[in-house]
Amino acid sequence: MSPAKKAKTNTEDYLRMYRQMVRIRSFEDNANQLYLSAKMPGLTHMYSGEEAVAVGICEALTDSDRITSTHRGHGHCVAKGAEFKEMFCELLGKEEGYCRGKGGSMHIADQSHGNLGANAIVGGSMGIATGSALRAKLQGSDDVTVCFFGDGATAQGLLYEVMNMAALWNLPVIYACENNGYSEYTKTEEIAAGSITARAEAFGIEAHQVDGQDVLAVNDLTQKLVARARKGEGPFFIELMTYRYHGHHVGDINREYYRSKAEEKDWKENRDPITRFRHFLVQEGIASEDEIEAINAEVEKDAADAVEYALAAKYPDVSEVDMHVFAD
Amino acid sequence: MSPAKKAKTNTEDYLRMYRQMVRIRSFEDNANQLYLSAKMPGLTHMYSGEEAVAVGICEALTDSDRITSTHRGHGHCVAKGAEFKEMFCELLGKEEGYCRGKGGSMHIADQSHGNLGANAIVGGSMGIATGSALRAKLQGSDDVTVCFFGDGATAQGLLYEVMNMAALWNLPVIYACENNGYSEYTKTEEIAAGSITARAEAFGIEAHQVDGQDVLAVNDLTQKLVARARKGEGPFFIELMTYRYHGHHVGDINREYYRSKAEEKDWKENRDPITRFRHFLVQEGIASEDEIEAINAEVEKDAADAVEYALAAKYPDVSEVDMHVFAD
Amino acid sequence: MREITLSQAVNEALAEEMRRDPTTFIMGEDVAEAGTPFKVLSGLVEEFGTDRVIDTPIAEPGFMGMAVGAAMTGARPIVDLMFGDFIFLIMDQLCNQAAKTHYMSGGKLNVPLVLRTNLGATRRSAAQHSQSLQALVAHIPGLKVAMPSSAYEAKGLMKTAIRDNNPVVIFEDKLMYQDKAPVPEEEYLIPFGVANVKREGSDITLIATSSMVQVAEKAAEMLAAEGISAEVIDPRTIVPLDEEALLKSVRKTSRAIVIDEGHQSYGVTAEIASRLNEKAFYHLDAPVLRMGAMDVPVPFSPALEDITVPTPEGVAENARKLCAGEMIHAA
Amino acid sequence: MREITLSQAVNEALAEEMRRDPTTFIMGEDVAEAGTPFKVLSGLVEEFGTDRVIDTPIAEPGFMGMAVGAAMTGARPIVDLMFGDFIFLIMDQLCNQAAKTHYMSGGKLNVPLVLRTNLGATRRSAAQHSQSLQALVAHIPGLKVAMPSSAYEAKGLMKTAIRDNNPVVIFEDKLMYQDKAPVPEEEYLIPFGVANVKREGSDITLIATSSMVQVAEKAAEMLAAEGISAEVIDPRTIVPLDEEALLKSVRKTSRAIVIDEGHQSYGVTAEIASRLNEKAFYHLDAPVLRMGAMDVPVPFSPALEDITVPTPEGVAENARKLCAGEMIHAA
Ligand SMILES: Cc1ncc(C[n+]2csc(CCOP(=O)(O)OP(=O)(O)O)c2C)c(N)n1
Ligand SMILES: Cc1ncc(C[n+]2csc(CCOP(=O)(O)OP(=O)(O)O)c2C)c(N)n1
Ligand SMILES: [Mg+2]
Ligand SMILES: [Mg+2]
Repeated sequence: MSPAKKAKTNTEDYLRMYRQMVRIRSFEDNANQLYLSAKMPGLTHMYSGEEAVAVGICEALTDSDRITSTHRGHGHCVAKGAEFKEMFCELLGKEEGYCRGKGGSMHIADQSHGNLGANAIVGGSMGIATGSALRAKLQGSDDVTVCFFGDGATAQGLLYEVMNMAALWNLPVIYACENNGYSEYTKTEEIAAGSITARAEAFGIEAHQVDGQDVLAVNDLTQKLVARARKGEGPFFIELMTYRYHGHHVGDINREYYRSKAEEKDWKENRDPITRFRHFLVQEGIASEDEIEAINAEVEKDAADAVEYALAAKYPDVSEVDMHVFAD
Repeated sequence: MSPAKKAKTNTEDYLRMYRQMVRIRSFEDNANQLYLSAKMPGLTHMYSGEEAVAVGICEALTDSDRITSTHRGHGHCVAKGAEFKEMFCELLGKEEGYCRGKGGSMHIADQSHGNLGANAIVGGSMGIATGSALRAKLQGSDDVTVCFFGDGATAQGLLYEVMNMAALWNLPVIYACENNGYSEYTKTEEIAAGSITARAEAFGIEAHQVDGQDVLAVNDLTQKLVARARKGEGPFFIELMTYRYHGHHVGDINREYYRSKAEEKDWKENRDPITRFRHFLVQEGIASEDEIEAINAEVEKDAADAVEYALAAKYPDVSEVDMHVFAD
Repeated sequence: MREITLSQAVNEALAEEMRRDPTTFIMGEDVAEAGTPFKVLSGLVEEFGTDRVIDTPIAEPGFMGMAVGAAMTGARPIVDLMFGDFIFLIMDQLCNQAAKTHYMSGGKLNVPLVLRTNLGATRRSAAQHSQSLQALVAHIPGLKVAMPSSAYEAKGLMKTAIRDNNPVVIFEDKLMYQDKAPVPEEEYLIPFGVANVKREGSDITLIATSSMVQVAEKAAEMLAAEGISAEVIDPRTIVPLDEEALLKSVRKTSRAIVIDEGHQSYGVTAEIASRLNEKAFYHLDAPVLRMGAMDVPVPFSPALEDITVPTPEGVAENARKLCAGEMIHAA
Repeated sequence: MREITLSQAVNEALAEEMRRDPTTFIMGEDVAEAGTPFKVLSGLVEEFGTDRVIDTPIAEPGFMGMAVGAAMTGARPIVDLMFGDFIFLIMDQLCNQAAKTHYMSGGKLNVPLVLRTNLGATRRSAAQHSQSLQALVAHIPGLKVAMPSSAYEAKGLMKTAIRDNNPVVIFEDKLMYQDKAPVPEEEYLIPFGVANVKREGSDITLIATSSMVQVAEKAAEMLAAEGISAEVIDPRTIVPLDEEALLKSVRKTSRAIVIDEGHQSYGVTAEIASRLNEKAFYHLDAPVLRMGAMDVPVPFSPALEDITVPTPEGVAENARKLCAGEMIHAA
């Protein structure tokens, strides 16, 4: 159960990964609080518990590499380099949000760091990610695109259409299936027949399954696959075994009818990606408990400041309502 | 290269299979002639060369078993029990056609024998077939549905969506992929990555590949799978290796840019399903050359009579144009 | 009369028809134990079991296609599409297959199925969970389209839809699930193609669908206070459309506004307005006005979203101008 | 001026723009060696290679989605959709993704792509290969919609579409691929949103799209012989729509018929007629008439198919009645 030993050894990288995971957790805790205190419009889907997936993968990417994200997209957004302020502004529908408040949680995008956006259509970004990879290949660019999606999204036929083309044309795309055991209120085994990795393999795509709670294992694997994809050896498929701590969305509070509290407790207490990585960092002498606490405190403060800023920020002017329907 | 020995031994069954294959060939020759002589409206897709697939499969079915068909659907229609007269009338847009002339070649259906219809959307009937199987299961009916589609149609995501559900719910459906090596003007290997049978297997579906030019091999396999599907052991997947003799449609005459005459000649001369079966029947003493010739002549006359009838038949009255938009 | 919510009304309609006809069943995402995210189906799986209330994988084209096949062979599927916006995913199965099968088969095959879905913005759900896409399906021959405007209509139209031998699409307003209305205990059905005069009036006709009926009624109240008498009509189904009832009202009032929550351009209001203009032209004292949602993707920000849809104030304002003889758009 | 076919015109437009901009590429089924079943793209793969003229598997949603992703990241894909009827398969990628991305990203992401497809019945291709589905995409904010009516428009609109920074859908009339028209050798572009007066007239305005422009022109000839002077206008793009040009003509003639090959109900003609009614109401001497395809799936039988679409005779007949003051539909 300890993180893979043979991954990166660079202290700075490790601490950044740790910090990024904490940033995601902290972002989500604040977002949840905003919802519970009725300060956030609409609903949102928490990424808490899955931090090692987004961070392990995105830390293997550069800003010119692209990702496509999902309805559960805050984690991907943070991991790909986004700022709290613009993110909270977006969640609150404010003008300074990444999308000027027009997208909200389910459509948050961060063009500057290569995040092509969350998507409220389950599976909706599979074509987009694969098309980004096609563009890279056609233009002789060596960037790689990672397509995030959930276990539930594997039921969408679009995945098989684009995997077929990605395989035929050796596109630099990595399909990252975040298998958190559930799609909404249904267990994965009730909606997915056979084997998820075998489905990719049937198209001739190399597929891996990895512990999604182990940030170094995820990062190690992704680094290797990204390097190979850059050389034209793609596409690849990764199934990341993970868990979401909250309900399907912030409003999904009473959920014992589809999963037990004991199960949730087990994942939180025994497999938490942040706790595990923290233990590893301390054990290996990479950081002291004090240094870790300092990071945590700093992130917490950043988040609180950003929330405060966003709450006070202004809404877009009503004249913006029919701007951006068409680009010039 | 000789037909599987351990299939049915019933003389009547064998002769009916032979006759059905000849009927398809004869139907197509006449349809092609109607097109070439500008007597048929629109285009049509010839099944010639693939007769053993439709006949081998449909002879393993009863009238309460359903099939869904494709744009290349005349073979399935004949094999499932349709009459020449109503078929030619439909191809010519006449009132006595199976669909009162409203469907034409690409939508010919024959409700009375369980043919749910040809479909002009490639892959368009995969959901329909699977839904028919779901209905059978829900209503405790023991009929089986066969879904015919081409190699090209395996690129449509819909297939994977419905295979997933069929596998999860053990539906009595058999996916019959007619791999004739081409989708329109493109070779299968250029549009299909990996392995077609492995794709079904990845969903936990038992998959078989069979020589689609060997009617007894096809029939033997299908009988077994149909019996198992009736008992709730479905779904199944069959990839039938076959070849179309004509162009993609009747108007696709100059096709050397995508496939050689030598290749066509090889299939026609060395792997023709009718010739092969005829040899087998004579060799095994099941029918004499004379009996075979008599069948051929009879079928030819039937077809010629039906064409003549259909040419003389009347068009639907213009008042029918807005009938059947809605059922009562 | 007892009052129940729109959600309960739909639930009752489904339960009654499922008891009545064993060939009916429901399929969709999280319809069983979860009873859908809107909880509209709560309790049905307990009564009818998982064989008749079927949780599907997230594969809208797939299960829509399966519903077509089940319908063609003797069942009456009720498809639950979680958000109306997902209709884009199932258009081929709905419009190329379900809608055309009866016609293409020369009347030999039937596709009796119901597609239950929803419409409506101002829920802060952003551009892919807020659309009102009824115009798209109304354009396709072979589909019937129902748009209940209250719990009463939701129940009566649903029951009719389930018994209809054609594919029927029902759009429920997702913001109205908790709204209560009087609904009889006794069984009733609401026939398709029969409009409902919600309020009588003599100065202007407000024709409104689904979520917009409330908007029109509120506008009518406001107008009444000013001495303008507005008639409010709910077509209830837009295919078939009760043209006669609409024409009758407009011939009486000589003025009309058509209100629908779909985008205005190339939307539902255009068809209704065109028919009024064509067939009541010589009775009109002013152009028929249309009020749809703005032609913009639905924005997330509350500051923007609320101004994209017609409001009672906006309707009243336009009505006032029409009645005052101001030629709003005219040159 | 030299005359070339509509097919050649499209081919030239694509070749010129592909030479000009290396980020453009074409993808679709059998577009390369086969040059599509209609042979419109013949020769392009020879010039641009299989990297820029890409044969795809039969996976319309997949390659449409890929085009969106390529467009969002710096390419200009031109998607070839073999039949307009297949648009049902790609609605999600086109309408939920391509159309909304610019708006949802607050203007930060662009989706410059062209979807080339076709429309038109009377080819004996039956219900799933004969539809004219322009109304559906015109209803979705964020999509531009072009409908060329001759080789000249086909070339000029295609070039504009490729340079546009938004998703553009172009519907070519598949029956017109072999029709010739004068097309300049020199480069030209046709701006979007600018209608074209094909024929001037003073008694009635015939507004027609794509395939229906020829029908309107023929009707105008017939009417001229009887002393009725019809103006024929082709909007060329229905989004954006050159409302001003249409209004100007109708204010002059006081009468109009709108003709489009899509189904009439909830179709393109409704939007155009509604705008004329709203904004030129006080200039109209008669109701604006609409002529679309019948509200039936397109039947295969030639005996039925031909009567489902507007004809020159039908248009002339209606124009005659309007001009004679007969209140065609009025009560
Ligand atoms: C096309 C579509 N269908 C259904 C939904 C509703 N929905 C939102 S999230 C979700 C479950 C997704 O499950 P999964 O892919 O496993 O992602 P997770 O939520 O577990 O991260 C569903 C059904 C949707 N948004 N889009
Ligand atoms: C959705 C859709 N896309 C494209 C087409 C055009 N088309 C008709 S047949 C065909 C090739 C089908 O190939 P395959 O499935 O192998 O069947 P075959 O023709 O070889 O029997 C294509 C691309 C179509 N009819 N429907
Ligand atoms: Mg999941
Ligand atoms: Mg094939």
